[in-house]
Amino acid sequence: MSESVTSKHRPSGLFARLRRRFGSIRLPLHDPLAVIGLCIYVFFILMAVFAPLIAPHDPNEILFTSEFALAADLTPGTDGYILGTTTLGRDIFSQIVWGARSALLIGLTAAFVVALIGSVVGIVAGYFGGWADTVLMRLADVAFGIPFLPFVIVLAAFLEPSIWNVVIAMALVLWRDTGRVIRSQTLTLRNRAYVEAARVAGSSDLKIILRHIAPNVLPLSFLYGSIAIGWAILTEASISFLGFGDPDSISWGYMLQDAFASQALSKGSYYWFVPPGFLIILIVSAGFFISRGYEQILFPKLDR
Amino acid sequence: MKAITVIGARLLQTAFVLLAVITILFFMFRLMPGSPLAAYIDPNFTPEQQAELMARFGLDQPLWRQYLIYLGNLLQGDLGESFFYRQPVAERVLALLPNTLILTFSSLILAYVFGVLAGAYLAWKRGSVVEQICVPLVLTTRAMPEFWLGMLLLAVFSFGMGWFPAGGTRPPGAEYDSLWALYSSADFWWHMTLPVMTLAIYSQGLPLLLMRSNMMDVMREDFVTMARIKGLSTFSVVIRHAARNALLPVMTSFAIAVGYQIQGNVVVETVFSWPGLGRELVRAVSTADYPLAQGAFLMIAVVVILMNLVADLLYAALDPRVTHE
Amino acid sequence: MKDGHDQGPPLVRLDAAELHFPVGGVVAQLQGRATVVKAVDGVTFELRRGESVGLLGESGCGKTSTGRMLVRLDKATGGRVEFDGEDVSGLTGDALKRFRSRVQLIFQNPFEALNPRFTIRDVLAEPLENARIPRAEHEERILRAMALVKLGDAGQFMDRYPHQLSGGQLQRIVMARALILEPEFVVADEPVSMLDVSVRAGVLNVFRDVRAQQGITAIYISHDLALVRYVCERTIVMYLGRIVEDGPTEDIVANPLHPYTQALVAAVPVPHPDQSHAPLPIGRGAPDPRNPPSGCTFRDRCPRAFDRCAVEAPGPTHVQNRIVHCHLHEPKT
Amino acid sequence: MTQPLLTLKDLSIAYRVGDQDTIAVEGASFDVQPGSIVGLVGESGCGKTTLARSLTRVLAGNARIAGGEAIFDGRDIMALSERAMNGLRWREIAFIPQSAMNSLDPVYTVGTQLAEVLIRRGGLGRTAARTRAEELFEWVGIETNRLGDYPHQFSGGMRQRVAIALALALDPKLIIADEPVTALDVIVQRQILDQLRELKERLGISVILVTHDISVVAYVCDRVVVMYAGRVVETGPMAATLTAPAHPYTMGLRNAFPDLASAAGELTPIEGAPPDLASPPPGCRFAPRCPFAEARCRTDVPGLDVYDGDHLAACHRIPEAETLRARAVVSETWEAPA
Repeated sequence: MSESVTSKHRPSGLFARLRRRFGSIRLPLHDPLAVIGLCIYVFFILMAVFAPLIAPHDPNEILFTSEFALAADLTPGTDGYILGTTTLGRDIFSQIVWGARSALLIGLTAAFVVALIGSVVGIVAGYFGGWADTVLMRLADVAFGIPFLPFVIVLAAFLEPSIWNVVIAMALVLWRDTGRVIRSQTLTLRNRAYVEAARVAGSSDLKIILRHIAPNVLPLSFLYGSIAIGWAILTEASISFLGFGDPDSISWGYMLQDAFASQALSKGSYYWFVPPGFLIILIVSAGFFISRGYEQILFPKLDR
Repeated sequence: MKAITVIGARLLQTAFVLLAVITILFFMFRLMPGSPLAAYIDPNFTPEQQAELMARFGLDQPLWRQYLIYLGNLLQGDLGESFFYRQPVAERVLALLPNTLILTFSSLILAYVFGVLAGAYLAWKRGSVVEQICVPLVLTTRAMPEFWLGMLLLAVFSFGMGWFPAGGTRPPGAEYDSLWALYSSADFWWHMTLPVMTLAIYSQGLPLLLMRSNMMDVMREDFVTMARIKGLSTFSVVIRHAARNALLPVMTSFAIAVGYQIQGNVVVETVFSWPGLGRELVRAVSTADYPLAQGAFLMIAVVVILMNLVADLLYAALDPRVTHE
Repeated sequence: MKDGHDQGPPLVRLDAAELHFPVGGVVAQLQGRATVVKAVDGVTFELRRGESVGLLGESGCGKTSTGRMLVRLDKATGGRVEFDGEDVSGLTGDALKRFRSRVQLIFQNPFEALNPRFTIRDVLAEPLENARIPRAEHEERILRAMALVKLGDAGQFMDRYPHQLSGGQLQRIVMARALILEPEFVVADEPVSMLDVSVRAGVLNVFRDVRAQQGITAIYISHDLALVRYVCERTIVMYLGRIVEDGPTEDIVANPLHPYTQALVAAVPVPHPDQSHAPLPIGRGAPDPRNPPSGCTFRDRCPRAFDRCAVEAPGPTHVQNRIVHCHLHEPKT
Repeated sequence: MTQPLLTLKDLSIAYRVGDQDTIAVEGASFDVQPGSIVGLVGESGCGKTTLARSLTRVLAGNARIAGGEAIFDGRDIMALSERAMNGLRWREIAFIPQSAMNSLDPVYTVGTQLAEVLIRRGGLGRTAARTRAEELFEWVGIETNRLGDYPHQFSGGMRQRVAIALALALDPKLIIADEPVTALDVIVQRQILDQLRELKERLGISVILVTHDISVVAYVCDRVVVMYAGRVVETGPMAATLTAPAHPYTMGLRNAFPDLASAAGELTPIEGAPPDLASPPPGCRFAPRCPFAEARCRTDVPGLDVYDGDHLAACHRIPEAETLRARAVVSETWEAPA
């Protein structure tokens, strides 16, 4: 009998074991919507990485026409400017391309930070309970009492203008949603029979958290992470639009503020303010689509 | 009784959160780099004049004492004086609050009426083509920057078609005797249409998706199956049992949404030059009018915190499982 | 005492053990208005080495909570829980680790007691890792444990996931996990209640046989007297957190002394066409663990309750070979 | 014999999973006499609950009646229009669910839920409904002041009584009870079973009692229908079927049950597990676990044949039933299936 066992091939080695344990951390490829979201991300990542190659101009460069006049408010196609130019003579298409960089940078770091803080807080509060739980959850209550956008505005006004202000503000406040949800998930997991079985089998708290709790909580972190990407990008856009953004970096929010302040609306320069908004929608909804994919991993609905 | 204990506990928690937020707010404004009076002080002021000013605003006191004074003043309804308007902050903020609230509530009521109906409909149509198109579409509206949507509406309906005014609450030069006269004027509603539409389009996604997923969950519950086995009409099954249960969390989400909306108003009010708390906050921060900024922030925070409280109490009031424990 | 039982000191001893849960939030506790659910309220008994004892009662009687205290999933909030002379609640560090390898629990629901992400091999290796058994020995010990619970052709199961196994097979895996470190004391919490009737007997037989063969001391928690009778020679009957009767199973089945036990024995359905349909000697109504009656907690359903039952909780009385907690059986003074 | 209240003829129910049909119930046939309790026994997944639910024609979204008929009071309820069926529901055929907790709407009081049925389905006025609701509560032994309570305020046993009161509301002819006592403690279980017997004896209502517990059958039922893997394998009068089963599965079930009334004997499991209904074995579905299976059992499907009067079984070896019974009592017989 033992021969048949040893000869039987089983996935061995560290990699296979990790994959078995953490199989939950997979991309939601079963859901068409989530796949679309992932494709959109690939598109933006390529755009951000190859921005210098794709963009025909420096986004901050003030351009002139062949007659040496300021290339201001040119409509798309004029003089080869794909999306036209701004009132100050900058190439809109190049700004769009470079905008992908700050969007992704802010979105991904903020999502990572929020998911990380939220997961740690949620797991600690949920698993250990007691005072740790009380303190952390009261903190979450307070964070829920802070109006987020006003908080970012004040923070951005006081700190040096930087794209990281949004990330800092999110790290300070927005962990609350993730933290609460992961806490309640951890609470139910902690009382699952198989987690109690691990305790009876003599596993330490750390081992239980790493082997039994974390793999079941991580899809939730990813779910909230992919929503946080959107929040971060939207917040950055709002802040830039209100004039508290980083003047040195080109972001889609900054473009919108520029357009708004330059009377683009009354001039009917749709080519200027429509594309940045459209791209924001695209990248943020891509995050939502992916989060729905994780939702289905976590809470599979039978009749769908 | 039990219900009173629950409410009492919740009130205590709210008071704690409020105090914590006030404290954070105070220290945030005091500990930030730069003199809080930078905007107020004329470079030509003598050091004596500056010191006098510092004393007038209590800034020469140690920090803890300033904090206590601040708390004491708050209790008396004194939020300080605006540097810019030279007028009590409380007065200014309270004058703007109704504008913000009216915008928030009318857009949310619109959003919830539409969202609940559409959500229930999509749940009913689950698996259909309509649903498969609508759900991603709704997600997309949640992904829109609100101010951008406002810009788009402005460009099309105001600058393009000329149907609606570009901003404010009244035509230039128009004066009204009272707030009530203003709010009941057709002009006011005409001015409000675009900002309300902007907020409503953005907000409808939440109740819609919530209602839809709740409905789908409830329709799977045993008691809905039982209602069918009892031979009740489809109307009874769907409305009396499924929708009634699915609506519970949606109703409580309304209060939460008010809190969210009021923070989001900041940008939309700016786009439409709507004289509300949000726009005032932005202006105050840009002009370094700290007392006013602090006051506006506090007012928004109070609404957020109160709405979180209302959400909890509403939940307890609507769900017999909580009420009759 | 039957032969085969150690006559030395008891392996397990509960002395007025309590498990009280506060109900209500932090604020309610501050206000001093929080109530307490007395899941276990002063339970005293001893187990000798090699004994198998049934813990019988309805849902909410505290039998599962007692089991959880015995394996230290919950710490007693009052009284003492002793294992091999040591206070279980006070164990920490290495002492706790040793305790974990000597005392095991078999869970009620095999569909939930195994991590769905773990293969059977992972499941069975976990206790071995924790007990620092060298990796080289794992394979052999896992196979041995699986053979013990009569899972033929163990190799076929080793690398499967729980959802690929049937309920009966899963419960055998759960038992194998509990037995793999060769524990001295095992608590089985309704191990067959989630299983289909046709496979229950198989799991029960394995439990009974392995226990007897290895001389394991065991507690079998159940609401079903017929099952308890099948695996245990002694039965402890609980009602609302307290013991009502404790004695040899066959005697309890044949001649229950406590009015509650009498109702319980009469209520057990039997698979025969000819049986009594007489009304049960018990009142309607359900016990409310949050708000138990004063005195004897059974008195509001007891057909023979009298004045004293409302005033005073009955203490243990030795009647024949049994301990009964009932005023009816107290010696007349 | 009187006209049966319900006659099932070759009823089949299929589930659609993916693009494949799984037959959950295949060719089920049995009768329910007026004023009798019929026990529908089997293990989880044998199709007993699906079969019972199909009599209300409220099935899961992916299930459908695949064939056969169910003549209730002269009408085939499988062929009725949805409108006509709805007329029958609750007025003639009522239902007691396994978990009354989940089956009562949490946001209405139980009184409101009783009134809903009495008014909307029974056509009663408000006052009449109130009186009737009180009457029903008295009948099932709950104080009438509890009509204003919400479902979560009741204990498990009390909720089950509420469910019985609901089922009785419109004086149905047939009540389908789906594992009504499974989640309850023995004492409460016994009290609920007594109530079911009272329904039959005092009100003349017929009950189809779905259960996995043959002790429950022995306590209340007049007839038994034993199901295995989607098929009826044995049906007959309760006493005859339990004392002298004709199908090896029933014999095996009896051995697997602990019995408090007789001396402690050895329990014997039936080795193996029920087949996957998506790909059932050919022939008799019990054959892979049956110690008495022969070659023909693995190829030919046995039909329900008469064993003794109205005691039928679906086994090729019915004529040898008595010998098989004698062998089935011995544990060793079951150790290695033939």
